[in-house]
Amino acid sequence: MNFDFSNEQKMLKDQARKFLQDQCSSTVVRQVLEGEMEYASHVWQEMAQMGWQGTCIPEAYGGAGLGYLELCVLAEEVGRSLAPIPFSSSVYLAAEALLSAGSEAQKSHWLPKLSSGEAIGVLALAEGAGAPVESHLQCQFSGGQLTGKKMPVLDGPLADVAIVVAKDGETGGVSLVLVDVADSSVQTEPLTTVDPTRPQAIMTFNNTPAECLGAPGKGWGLLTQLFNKAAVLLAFEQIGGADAALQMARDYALGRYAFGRQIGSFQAIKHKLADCYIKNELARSNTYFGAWALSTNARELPLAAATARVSATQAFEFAAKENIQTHGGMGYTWEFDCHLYYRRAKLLALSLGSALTWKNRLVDQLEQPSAA
Amino acid sequence: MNFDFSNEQKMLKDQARKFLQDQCSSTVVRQVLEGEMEYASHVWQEMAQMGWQGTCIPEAYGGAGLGYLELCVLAEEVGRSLAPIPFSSSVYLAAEALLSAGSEAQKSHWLPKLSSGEAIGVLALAEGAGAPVESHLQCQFSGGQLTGKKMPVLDGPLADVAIVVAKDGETGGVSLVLVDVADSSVQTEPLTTVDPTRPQAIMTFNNTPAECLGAPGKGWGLLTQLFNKAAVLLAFEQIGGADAALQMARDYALGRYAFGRQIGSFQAIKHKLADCYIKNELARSNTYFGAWALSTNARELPLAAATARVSATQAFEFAAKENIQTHGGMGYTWEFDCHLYYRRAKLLALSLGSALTWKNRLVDQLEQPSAA
Amino acid sequence: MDFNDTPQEAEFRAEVKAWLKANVPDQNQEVASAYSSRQNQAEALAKAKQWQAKKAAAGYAAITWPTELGGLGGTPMQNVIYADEESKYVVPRGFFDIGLGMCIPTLIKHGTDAHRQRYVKPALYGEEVWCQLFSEPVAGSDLAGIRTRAEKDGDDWILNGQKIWTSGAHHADYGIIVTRSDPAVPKHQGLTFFFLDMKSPGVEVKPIKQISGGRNFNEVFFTDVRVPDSQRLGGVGEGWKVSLTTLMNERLSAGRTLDADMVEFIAMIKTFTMEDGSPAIKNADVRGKLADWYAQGQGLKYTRFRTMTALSKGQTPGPEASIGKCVSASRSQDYAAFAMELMEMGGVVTDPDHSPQQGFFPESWILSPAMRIAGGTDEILRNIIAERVLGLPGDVRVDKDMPFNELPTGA
Amino acid sequence: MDFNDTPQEAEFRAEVKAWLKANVPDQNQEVASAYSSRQNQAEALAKAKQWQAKKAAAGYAAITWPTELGGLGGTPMQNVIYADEESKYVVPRGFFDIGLGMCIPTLIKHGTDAHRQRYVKPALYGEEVWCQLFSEPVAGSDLAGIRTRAEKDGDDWILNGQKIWTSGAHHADYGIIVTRSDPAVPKHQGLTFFFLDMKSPGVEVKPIKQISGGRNFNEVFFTDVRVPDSQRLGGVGEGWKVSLTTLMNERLSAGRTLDADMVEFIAMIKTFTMEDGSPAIKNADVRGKLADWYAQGQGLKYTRFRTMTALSKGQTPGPEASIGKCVSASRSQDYAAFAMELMEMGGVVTDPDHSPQQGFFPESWILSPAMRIAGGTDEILRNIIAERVLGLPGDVRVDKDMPFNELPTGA
Repeated sequence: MNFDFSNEQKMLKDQARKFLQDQCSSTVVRQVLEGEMEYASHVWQEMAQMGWQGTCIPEAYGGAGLGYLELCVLAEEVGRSLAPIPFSSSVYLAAEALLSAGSEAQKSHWLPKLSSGEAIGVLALAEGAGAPVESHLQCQFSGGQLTGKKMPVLDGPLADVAIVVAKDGETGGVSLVLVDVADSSVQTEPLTTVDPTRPQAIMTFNNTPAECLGAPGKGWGLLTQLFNKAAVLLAFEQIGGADAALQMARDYALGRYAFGRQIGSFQAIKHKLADCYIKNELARSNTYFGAWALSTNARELPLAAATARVSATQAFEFAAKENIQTHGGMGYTWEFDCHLYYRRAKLLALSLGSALTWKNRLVDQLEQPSAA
Repeated sequence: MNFDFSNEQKMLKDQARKFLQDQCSSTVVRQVLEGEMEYASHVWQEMAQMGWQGTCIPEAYGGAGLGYLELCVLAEEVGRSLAPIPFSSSVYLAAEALLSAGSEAQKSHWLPKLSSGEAIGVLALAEGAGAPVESHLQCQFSGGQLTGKKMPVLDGPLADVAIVVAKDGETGGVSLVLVDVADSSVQTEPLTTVDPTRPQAIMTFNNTPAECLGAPGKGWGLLTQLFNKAAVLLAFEQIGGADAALQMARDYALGRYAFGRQIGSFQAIKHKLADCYIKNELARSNTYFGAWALSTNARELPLAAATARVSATQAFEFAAKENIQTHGGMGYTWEFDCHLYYRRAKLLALSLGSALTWKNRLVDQLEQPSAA
Repeated sequence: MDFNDTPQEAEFRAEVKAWLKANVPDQNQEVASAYSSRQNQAEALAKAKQWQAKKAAAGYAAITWPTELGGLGGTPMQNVIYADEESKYVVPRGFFDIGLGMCIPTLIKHGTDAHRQRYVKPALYGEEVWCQLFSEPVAGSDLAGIRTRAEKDGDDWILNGQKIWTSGAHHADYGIIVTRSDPAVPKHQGLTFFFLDMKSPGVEVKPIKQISGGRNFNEVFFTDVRVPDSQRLGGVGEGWKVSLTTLMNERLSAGRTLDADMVEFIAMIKTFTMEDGSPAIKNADVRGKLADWYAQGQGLKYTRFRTMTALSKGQTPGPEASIGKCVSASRSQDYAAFAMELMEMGGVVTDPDHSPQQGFFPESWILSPAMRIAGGTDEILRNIIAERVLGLPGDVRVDKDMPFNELPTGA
Repeated sequence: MDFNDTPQEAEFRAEVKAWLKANVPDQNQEVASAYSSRQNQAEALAKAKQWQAKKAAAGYAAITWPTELGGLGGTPMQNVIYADEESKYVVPRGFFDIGLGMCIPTLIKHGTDAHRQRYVKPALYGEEVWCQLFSEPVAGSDLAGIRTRAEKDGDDWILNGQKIWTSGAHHADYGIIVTRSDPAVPKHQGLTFFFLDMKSPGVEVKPIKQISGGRNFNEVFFTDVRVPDSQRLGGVGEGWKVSLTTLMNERLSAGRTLDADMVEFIAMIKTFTMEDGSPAIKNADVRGKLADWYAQGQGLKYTRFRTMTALSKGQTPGPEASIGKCVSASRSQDYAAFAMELMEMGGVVTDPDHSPQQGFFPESWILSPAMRIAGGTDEILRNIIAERVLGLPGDVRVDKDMPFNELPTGA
C-alpha cells in the first residue's frame, strides 16, 4: 500500500506552492478582479519557463513528458493560490483534447505553443443555461466551417485556439472541432460572471474555418473521456482552494477575539471548522484515488473521477462559504479575500458541469453490473 | 388576523394534557412496549367517556359534533403523550372514511360504536414495502367478497372493523371496502415493527364478506381526500411529540453536568436544541395553517396538508434523534424514554406514507397554474 | 381561527387605504428604481423627505407613538396594517427607519424634555436624518467590546475611534453613538452613550465596498470630535443600558419573512428543462428540494402570522422573531446555489440578459452570506433562541469582571 | 502511487495466508453466528480461547509487541495485514480486543515486572479475559468526572461506586479501573488507577438493555470491594495520566471504516421500484442521495488507505482517525432512514421475512444512534479535530482548578 505521492512529487508541490506564494499572491488575483489586467500573464509566462503547461505533453511536442501525478500536484497548488490564469482550460482541456484525439499535424502545430504558454486553448461547450445535450447542440460544423454561438466560454477572451463541441453536419453526430480564434469570423464578447478573476466570453462563429479533432461524429465520447480526466485535475484545484479557505478561517478564528476569547474557542466555530476539515479530507482521499485512476488509466476512472469531483466540489463550496461566515461582517467586505474563494469555488463547481451532473455520472457507473 | 386557537380550544387542550399526564405516563406506554398489554385500553375507555373518539362525529351518531379544530388540539396532546392507543386509525381514518363516504346504514351501524370506543377501526392499504399504487393493488373485491393480504396494518391486531383499499372486480378501479373483522375468514397475524407501542398486523382476507364504502371504483379519490385530512391531524400528533422530545432534551441539558458545567451551556448542545426549536415552530405554524384549511374545508387543503405533513415529520424525527444524542450514552438505554420518541417519530413518519410521498404531493399542488 | 381583521382593524385599514390612494405620488417606475440606487440618492432622499412629511402630518409616520410626540397612539397591529398597505405602492423607503425605529426612541427614553422638543419632530417629518453608530471593526457580535474612546474635556467629550456598518451615515444629520469612556473597568461598565451632529469637524464617512459590489454601509472615523456633555444620553458609564433600549427596538422591527413564497425559484423550476429534456419540475431531486424549501418558507410566513395574531391581541412578540433570519438566510443561499447548479456552466453568468430570471439567483447567491451575518449571525441568533426561549445557560463569560483594558485581544 | 504491498509486506502476507489456511478451524456458519450471540457466549468464549491460544503461539496475537512479551516485534502495517487476512475467515472475535488493546498495554507500561510476568501471557493466550472500567453514569464525555471512591485501608483500598458501558464485564477475569481517591483536590489530580479481580466479593455485574434490545454492555457495581495496593498502576493521584495511556491505545485501535461500499443500500436501490413503477435507481432524488453517501463512504475508505500508507512508512497516524466515526455514524442513520422512507408504510417492519434486505435498514436505524455516541460523541470528536488537528483553543474550563467536591453537579 503506497497511496500517496512520491517524495519527488511532493518536492515539486512544495516548489510550486512557494512559487505561487511569491508570484501569485492575492494582490495579483485582485489585479485581475479589478480589471487591471485580463489575466496574470507574468505568472503564466514564468510557469511556462518551468514547464508547467507542458507537464503531460511529450517532449517531442515541447513538453516535459511527465505523468499525471505531477500535473495533479501542480493543480492543487494552482487551486490553492486562486491563480488567475487559464490553466484548466489550456492544460486540462485543450492540450488534453489534442493529445488524445489530435492528428499528427494538429499536435505538431498546437502542442508546442500550448506547452510553451505562447498559445492559450479553451473548450467551448455550453450554449446558455442548462446542461448541454448531445442531440440539442445548435452550433453546427459542416463543410469545414463552424457556425453558432457558445456561452459561457471560460477563458474565452484569452483564447488563441478553441476546441468547440458542435453538431456534425455530415455524420449527424457531434464532433470536436478545432478553431484558430485569430480568424476574423470569430467574435468574442466578454461576459460578466460571479468570478471576474477568470474571464469568460460569448464566442460567436460565422462560417469560421475549422477542422475535426478526432473522428467526425465521435465528439461526445471523446468529450466524456476528456471530462473524466479534467474532473480529477479540477478536483485537485478544488481541494487546494478548500484547504486554503479553511486555513484562512482557522487563522482568523485564532486571531479574532470576542467576549474576551478567541472566537475559535467557541464550539459553533470549532465544529464548523471541524466539518470543513472532514469534508476536505474525504475529498482529498477521493481525489487521490482519482489521481491513481488517471495516472494508471484504470477502468475505474469514470467512477473515481465522478466521486472525486462530487466531493471536491462540495468541500470547496462549503469551506468558501463558511470562511465568510467565520469572518462575520469583515468577511463580507471587498477588502478581505474571503470572496475570492467564494467566487472561485462556484466557478470551479460549475465548469465541467455541476455536482448534479457528476452525481448522475457516478450513479451511472454504480449501475454497471460490475460496480460496487 | 386571528391565526390561533380559541380560548375554549386551548382550555380543552390543557385538560387533555393534564388527563394524559395523569393517566398515560410513559409507565403506561412501556406496559405496551413490553407486551404487558396490547394497548392502553383503560385510557381508551376514559377518553371515550370524555367523547374524544367522537369529537367530529355528529351527535346523531353518538358523537360530540364538534369541529376539526377541537380534534387538532386533542391530536397534539395524544402525540405529546405517545399514548399507545389506536386513535389515529380509528378516529382520523376509519371514522372519517365512514363520515365522508359511508351509507346511512354503514354510518348508523359503525359510527356510534367508533364514537363510544366500543369498536376500533383501522385502514388497510399497504401490501408490503413500497408505495401502494392504484393500478398495482393485489387485494381484490368482487361479488361482495374480499380476498388478499394487507401488510402492515397499523393497529390491525385491535381492529373490529377495517376499511380496506382493494381492486374493484366490477369497475376495474379501486374501492374502499368495509370489513367486519370478526368474520372468521379474516386472519390477523401480529407483525414486529420499530414501534411496538402501536401493534401492527398482516391481515389476510379469504372470500371475506365486505361492502363498498362510497361509490365502487372511486376509492382512490376518496383515499386521497381522507389522507389530506388525516395528514393534518397526524401532523398535530407529530408536533406534540416533537415538542415533548425537545422538552426532554432541554431538561436533561439543564440537569446534566460535564466539565463542571451544565451541558446545556455548550454551544454544540445549545445550537442543536435551537435547531430543534426552529423546526418545531415552523412545523407548528404550517400545521396551524393545515388546521385552518381542514376546518374550513378550504381549497388550499391538499397543499396545506402536504406542507404540514412534511415539516411536522421532519421536526419530530429530528427532535427524537437529537434528544437521544443530547442524552449521550444514557439516551441509548432502554430505561430512558428517549427511544419511545425515536420509535414513535418513525412510525408516524411512515404511516400515511413517507415525507417523500408528501413532498411529491406538495409539488403536485405547486404545479397547478393557480398555485404559488 | 381566521385571517380576517377585527372590526377595528378593518376600519383602520380602510382609512389607510383611502389615505394612501389619495396621497401616494406618481408610480413612475424610473423614480421607483431611483429610490434604491446610490447614484441617485440625493434625488431619492429629497423625494423620501417629501413623502415622510406627508405621512407624519397624517400621523402614519409613527403610528405607535403617543400623540404628544406626533404619533397616532396606535397599536403595533395598526403599524403592521399600515406597512402592509403601504407596501402595495412604490414609495421611497428606508431613509428614516433607523432614525425613527431606533435612534429617536432611544432619545425619547433617555433624553431630556429639551431634546424631545428639538429633535423628535424634525426626524418624524423627515427633515433630519439619523444614523446609528454601534459596531466597530473589532466589535461585531460582541458589541460591548467597542473601543471608540470618549474623554471628558471641560463641558465636552472628545471622541476618537472608528465605527463600521453604519447605514446612511453619508446623508445623516445626526447619529447616536456608544463609546468607551472608561477602559479600566469591566467592559459593560465603561460605556457612555451620546448623540452627535454628523457634520461635526473630525467626522469622516467612507463607504465600504461589499463583496456584492454594493456600498450600502459606511465606515465612520472620529478624530478629536467634540460632543457637548449635554448630548449625553444616560449617565456616564451607563451606555450599555442605553444601548439595550436601542437594540430592543431593533429586534421589534426585525423578523421580516424573506421570500416565503419563492416566486422566482418556482417560476424557474416550472420553465426549466433538465439534461434529459424533461421539465425540471418533474425531476425527483428538484421536487424534493423544492418541497423542503417551500415548507420552510411557509413555516416562516405562518410563524409571522402567529406573531401578528399575538400583536393583534396586544401581546409582545418574544425573541422567536430570531427564527426568521436564521432559517431564511441559509435557505436562500442554498436554493440560489441549487438554481445555479441546474443552470450548469451557465450558472456563473451574472449578466441579466443571459441568466434565467434576469440573474436573480447569482445575485441572491452573492447577497446571501451577508444575510447570515447582518443583524446577528446565525450563531448569535441560535444562542439567543437557546438562552431566551429555551432557557439554557449563557456561554461561560471570561470577560464579565475583568477590566476592559486587560482583556486579551490578540493584538 | 499504488495499492501493492512492499516486498517485505508481501512476504509477511504470504506467511499469514499460509498460516491461516492451515490453522483456521471449520467454517461452519452456525458456529460463526454463535460467536456473536449472547445466548451462546459460554460456547463462543471457549472457541475463542482456543483460537486465541493458537494465534498467540504463532505470534499473531500481538504482532506489534516485543518478542520478550510474546509478540512478534512487528510493525503496525503487519498488524493491518494480519487483520485484513484474518477477516477473510470466520473466526471468533472480540473477546480479547479490550484486554490486549487497552488493559494489558496499560499494565505493561505502568505495572511492575511481577505484574508483567504474571498477567501478560495468560491474557495473550486467551486464558484470562480483561475488561475496562472507566465510564460512569455521571461521567461519560467528561471521563475525569468519575466518582467511584477508593479509600485506603491498611494495605488495601476499598472501592465503592458504579461503572457503566463495560463490555465483557460478565465474562472478564480482571479489570482495569480508574477511581477517585481524593475528592478534595481538582478533578484530574484526585484519581488513582488499579487493576482488580472481577470475582472479588462486592463486584456485581448487570447487563444494560439498550434501545436496540441488545445487551452488549454492563453496569458494574462496587460495594466495599477490596483491592490490594500492589494492584495500583501508577502513583496515588496519578490515575488520569495512566488513563490517558489506555485511551491513546483506544484511539489507535479505532477508526474502522463503516460500510464504505454501502453494499446493502446499493443492492436495495438496484432492485426497488418507485410509486410510478420506475426503478429506484432511475429516480433523481435517490441518485443524488446515493451519490452523496457513496462519495462519503469512498472518502472514508481512501482516508483509511492514506492512514495505512502512513503506517506502512512507519509514521504514526494522528487524531484524523476521528473523522471516520464522525461521518459514518450520521451517514448510516441517514441512509437507513431514507431506505425506510422508500419502503413507505412497510418501512417500519422489522421482521426479516417481510423487510427488504432482511430488515437491514430498520436494524441499522436503531443501532445508529449508539454509533454517534459510543467511543466519543459526534460533539467530542469535532472538538478533538478542532483542537488537535486544527489547533483551535480548548473550551473554557471552569473545572480545572476547583476541588472536585466543590464542582456543581446539579444534584
